[in-house]
Amino acid sequence: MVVLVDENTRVIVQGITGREGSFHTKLMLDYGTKIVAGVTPGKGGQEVHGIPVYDTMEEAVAEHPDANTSIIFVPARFAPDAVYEAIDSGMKIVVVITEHIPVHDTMMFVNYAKSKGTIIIGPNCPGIISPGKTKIGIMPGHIFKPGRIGIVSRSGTLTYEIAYALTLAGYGQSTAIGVGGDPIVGLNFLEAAKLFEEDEGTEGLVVIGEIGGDMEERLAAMIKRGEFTKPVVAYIAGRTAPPGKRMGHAGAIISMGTGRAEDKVRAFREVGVPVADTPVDVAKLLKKVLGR
Amino acid sequence: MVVLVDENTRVIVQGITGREGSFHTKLMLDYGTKIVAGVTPGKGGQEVHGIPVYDTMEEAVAEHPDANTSIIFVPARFAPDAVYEAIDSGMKIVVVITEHIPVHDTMMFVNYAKSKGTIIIGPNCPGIISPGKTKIGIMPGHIFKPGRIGIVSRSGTLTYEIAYALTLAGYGQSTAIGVGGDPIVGLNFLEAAKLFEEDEGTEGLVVIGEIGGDMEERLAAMIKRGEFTKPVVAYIAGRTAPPGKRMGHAGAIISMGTGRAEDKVRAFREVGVPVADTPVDVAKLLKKVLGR
Amino acid sequence: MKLYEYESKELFRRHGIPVPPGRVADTVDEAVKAAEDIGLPVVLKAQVLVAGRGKAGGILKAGTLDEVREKAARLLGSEIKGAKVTRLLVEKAADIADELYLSVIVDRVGAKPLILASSEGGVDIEEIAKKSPEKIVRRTVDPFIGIRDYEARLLGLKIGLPKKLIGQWVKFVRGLYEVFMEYDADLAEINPLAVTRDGGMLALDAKVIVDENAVFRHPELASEELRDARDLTEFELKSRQLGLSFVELDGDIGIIGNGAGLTMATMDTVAYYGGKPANFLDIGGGAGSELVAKALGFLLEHPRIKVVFMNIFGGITRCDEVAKGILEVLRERSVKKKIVIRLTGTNEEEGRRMLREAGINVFSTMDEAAMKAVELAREV
Amino acid sequence: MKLYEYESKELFRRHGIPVPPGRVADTVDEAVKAAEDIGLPVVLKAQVLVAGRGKAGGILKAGTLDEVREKAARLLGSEIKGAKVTRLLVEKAADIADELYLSVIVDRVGAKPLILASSEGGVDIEEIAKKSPEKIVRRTVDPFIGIRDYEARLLGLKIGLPKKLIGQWVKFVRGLYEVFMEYDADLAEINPLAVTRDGGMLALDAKVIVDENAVFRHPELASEELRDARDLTEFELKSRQLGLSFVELDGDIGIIGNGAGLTMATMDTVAYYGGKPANFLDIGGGAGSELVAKALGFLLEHPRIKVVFMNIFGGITRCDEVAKGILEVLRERSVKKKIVIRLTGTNEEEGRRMLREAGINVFSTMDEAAMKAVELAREV
Repeated sequence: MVVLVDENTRVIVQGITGREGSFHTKLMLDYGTKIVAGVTPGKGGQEVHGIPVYDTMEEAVAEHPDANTSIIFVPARFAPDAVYEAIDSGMKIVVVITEHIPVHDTMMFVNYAKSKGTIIIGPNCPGIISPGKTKIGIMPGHIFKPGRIGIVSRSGTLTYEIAYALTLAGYGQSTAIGVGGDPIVGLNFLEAAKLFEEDEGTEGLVVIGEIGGDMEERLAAMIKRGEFTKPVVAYIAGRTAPPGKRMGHAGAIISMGTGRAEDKVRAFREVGVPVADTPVDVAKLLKKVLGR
Repeated sequence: MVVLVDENTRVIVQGITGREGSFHTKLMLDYGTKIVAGVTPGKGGQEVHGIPVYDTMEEAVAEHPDANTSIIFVPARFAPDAVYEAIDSGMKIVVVITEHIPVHDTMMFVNYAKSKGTIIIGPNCPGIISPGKTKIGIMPGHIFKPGRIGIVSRSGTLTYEIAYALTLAGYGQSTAIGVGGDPIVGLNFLEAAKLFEEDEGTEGLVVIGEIGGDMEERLAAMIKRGEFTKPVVAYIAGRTAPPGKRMGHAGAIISMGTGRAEDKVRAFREVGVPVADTPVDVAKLLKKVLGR
Repeated sequence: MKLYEYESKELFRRHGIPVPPGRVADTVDEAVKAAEDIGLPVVLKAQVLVAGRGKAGGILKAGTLDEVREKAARLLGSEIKGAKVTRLLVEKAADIADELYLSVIVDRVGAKPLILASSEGGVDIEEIAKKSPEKIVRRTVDPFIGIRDYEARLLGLKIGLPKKLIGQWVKFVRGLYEVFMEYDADLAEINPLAVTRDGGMLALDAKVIVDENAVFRHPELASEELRDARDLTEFELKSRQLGLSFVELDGDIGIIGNGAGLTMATMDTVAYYGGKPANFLDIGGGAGSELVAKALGFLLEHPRIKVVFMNIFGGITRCDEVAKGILEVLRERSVKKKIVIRLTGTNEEEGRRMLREAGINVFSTMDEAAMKAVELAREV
Repeated sequence: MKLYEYESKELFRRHGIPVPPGRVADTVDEAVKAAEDIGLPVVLKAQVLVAGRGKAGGILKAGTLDEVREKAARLLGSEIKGAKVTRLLVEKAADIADELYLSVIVDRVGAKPLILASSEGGVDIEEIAKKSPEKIVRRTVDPFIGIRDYEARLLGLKIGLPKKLIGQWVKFVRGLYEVFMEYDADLAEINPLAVTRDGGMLALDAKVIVDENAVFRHPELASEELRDARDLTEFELKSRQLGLSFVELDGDIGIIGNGAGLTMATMDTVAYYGGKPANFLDIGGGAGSELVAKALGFLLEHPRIKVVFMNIFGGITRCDEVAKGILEVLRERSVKKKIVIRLTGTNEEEGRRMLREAGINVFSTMDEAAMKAVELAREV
């Protein structure tokens, strides 16, 4: 019905005692997310919104052996350590909200996670939501509603914008994944698409890309190879972005001739994927490709 | 009938143009080993004993796609590079004869090999022989004969000594593996024992250990757990070795209270494995445990 | 953070990559002195961070000291593609037989370092990719192991390097990979990598870009002040001091959004309806009224901006906080420029009411608001 | 290669591990000067590479300069467990509240670095293992990633360190791991790691053993000469110069074998039959007559050796070459010591014939030969 996370997902919040961690723990709990524990080194023994806090993941997992997912709100300099701790403690999914992690650090922990079979979402991402079931992230929950459209996106607010438009147009979502705005992210478009392809609850996919890298082109190639077969609508941000400049996200940069929005738009259109000219058009194009 | 290597094994010799490489290529060919290519960077285009030499493993494998095993005679400073090249070119088994490789280098390539599913034999080892089928190593071939006893050893000459005694006593060998005398080796006693356990052609196992580390104790524990069930006879070299001194092999050292011969002997005897007091006793004890 | 050529070459030296003998010079006299010490002929190279420096006249050869004096004077103080030249690198001229290309970047999808090599050096990799893509050889490296010599040799053989140069080539590949890893680089590039007539090899140009998020690990590379001054326009520099995520473009419609993707989409939508965005300014998620006011005030001061279009999708960000920030700015200064606001999401009603009462255009869809901004910019 | 305490501590300093203020002194005057500079009380520590230095009187505390003078004079030139003291480390005495243990070694079967930590410092890890094995906490580290802070914290918590010390502890773990990795160590150990009464932490002792096979990568650690002189007996040192793989024991039967395992087995077999091996000497695989002669000649010169037992299993090594080497030695010098030879394998017949003709005991089994050697040693 959904991908990766659902109402049975048991979550540990790493960095739960920080401002962001505590704030979003509250919002996730309000949404119904099953948070079982929090971890902040040195703060073990406290409680945050009724959730017990531990010094280490090892302790947290010992006390809550059903935990299978963690979300990280730890500052950039300490975040990689938290990711390794999460992987080593057996988490199946690790959502890294933290921004500004050096890309070489991310490169290392993403490879490590792959070797251990852990799925990393992020870094520098809004998280993942399966509307009505669970929200493991910082997105405003109320703009999503349960349904049959998957969303995979490199952006935060732009995802909310488009998701909200889909919701208003009557297209609820199976799962929405913000893969993150950094040059290297854990779960990428290709891997996410594969999950949505396999999910019977997902009828069509909305892809929200942006300048930088060639993840969109590779997804287009994957569609061309017939490895993703469901209806897709795309939107690409940054058509007006100049080369060589980072546009907010560390990953949003056109460099050495790759990462241009026009190439991504062309790649999708060449494999028959309609690309919206403005965010509001996404819902319209979706109506076309779904025929309803 | 045998483990790891047999008459179908196709071998590439890395460092084939060197003195040792060339010499042992000849001896292996004489034994019947199917050597298909050699590699020495910069020496591509030559021939050694009729075997074509290539600059890179990539080329060698492209020309000889049936190659699945390599043996390395490259000096210590360049040997790790050769190991990586062998692993990356898809070799299933890599036999590292080279001595004096820094243990940290070995640590790295052994972990890398494991992540790629390649079996490393060595370093600092005599290699592996399945008598009558193939010899991938530097052991004198004529002292072995085909049969049903497996040998796993940390030593070279001592293995020959004991193997020859077995041969003379009528105990032929399925396969003899010299795992190497360095502190870290690729295939260890436990993994080798597992292979012999699964091999229908192996009736009993001779284990030749020595001081240093606790591979023998761990094998004894494995036997105790019932994970190795065939008859075993052991010999442990170094009962008279003083603590803190390297006895020839880099791995043969008693340090921080571990690695003593007496502990290894006791560990085996405690799980019912007879340990020979002198090498010549091995064949006698084997007769006892096999009942023939 | 882009490093200057001379800085990059210093890192190269530390990692065993051969570079031509050279010295920096900030004055004509220093340039002449450097040329005397190094020996003629030399090449004078403007230390600027723009691409295409050579074609723009930023690299001049000098065969005599008079020529050095004359050309150094010509370069110093000039502008190369908008960048002021304040420092030269004076280098021994090399006798070039062949030009190669070598770089290390991040392979995003593979999450590994990626080495690019080509026999066609001396032009942008983009151009090589266009003209002869088959001449670019790629190899990803396992970051847990690092580059191995055999991989470097393989790359050399695949770009057709003669066997006798492979030994030297390996040092370049290994050294460049080390620089890439040690300094948290997004890019480490040698272009051209020259083969000289006497059979040597030299890194003629050097380009290293350090990950902004990792600069804190490399305090030796640049003081904070120097770091910020690089490659930024005056307004970009100011925006950094204010802590804003801002990029300057050349249009007249100022853009503020919350979130990088949404801000880019706002720029794109403005352009789609025929307008010209003047900038990118992302106030991020959960901005309070102060940050809103700071961002708006900043754009209002930009001379080229005629209209400011603020596009806020309230998720964690609250629309009433945004309205409060806008009203603060309007209260504190007399604003002649037009402001278009699109405001939706959390506390939308309250925010809109506050702004409408102050007579500001408020829209609930991005498209409507973008069209209005374009229309207003045309009217000015 | 074992490093001296003061050398190990220098590496510790480079990697951020706190050590007491200290200086080396090769004379009494230097020791006094060092104590003056550092401030009293100090500890004078003999720089020798033997275990149990403290119990053997190699570490003395001094509260006054007179005491420093007197005790330095007592230590310098003395022998600690057979090792001559030529250098002291003069260190500020620490006010110790607690002693911990921390080391990094190689986990052989796991093929990974292994960290050992314990709250029971100040005694050998062997003793801790015997007395309270449950107090040793182990953690293997992924060498591709390196030690992570969370692992260090976990170790600290598991040995019962108070939370307020965890921050300091992490630096020791990280620093020691770095030393272990950077210097190709077989062992990097801090024992004791002191917690002082003022809540600080210090590495009181330091032990680093560098992999012999990797010493070439660390020329800064020791000159070749210094390297060889460490921790070796006179004969061991000489054997190194000759390129022989030799270890001295305290018996009277000299042992030569080909291959480390076979040589050890030869020693063991001699002992099994009641003899006392004097040494380990491995001539390796494929030895020629020259090496055989060199090894035999070397043992014949050793005063304690009464009988030499050479045990050769000819595989790649040819028995006739071995015989040739033996006969060379006998031809060139008058040998009074008894020689027992066991020779089997490749070209066995020829080798035996050559030796029998020269009147030498030749056996074909190890046991027979060992018994003969033991018998001969008893007779002498």
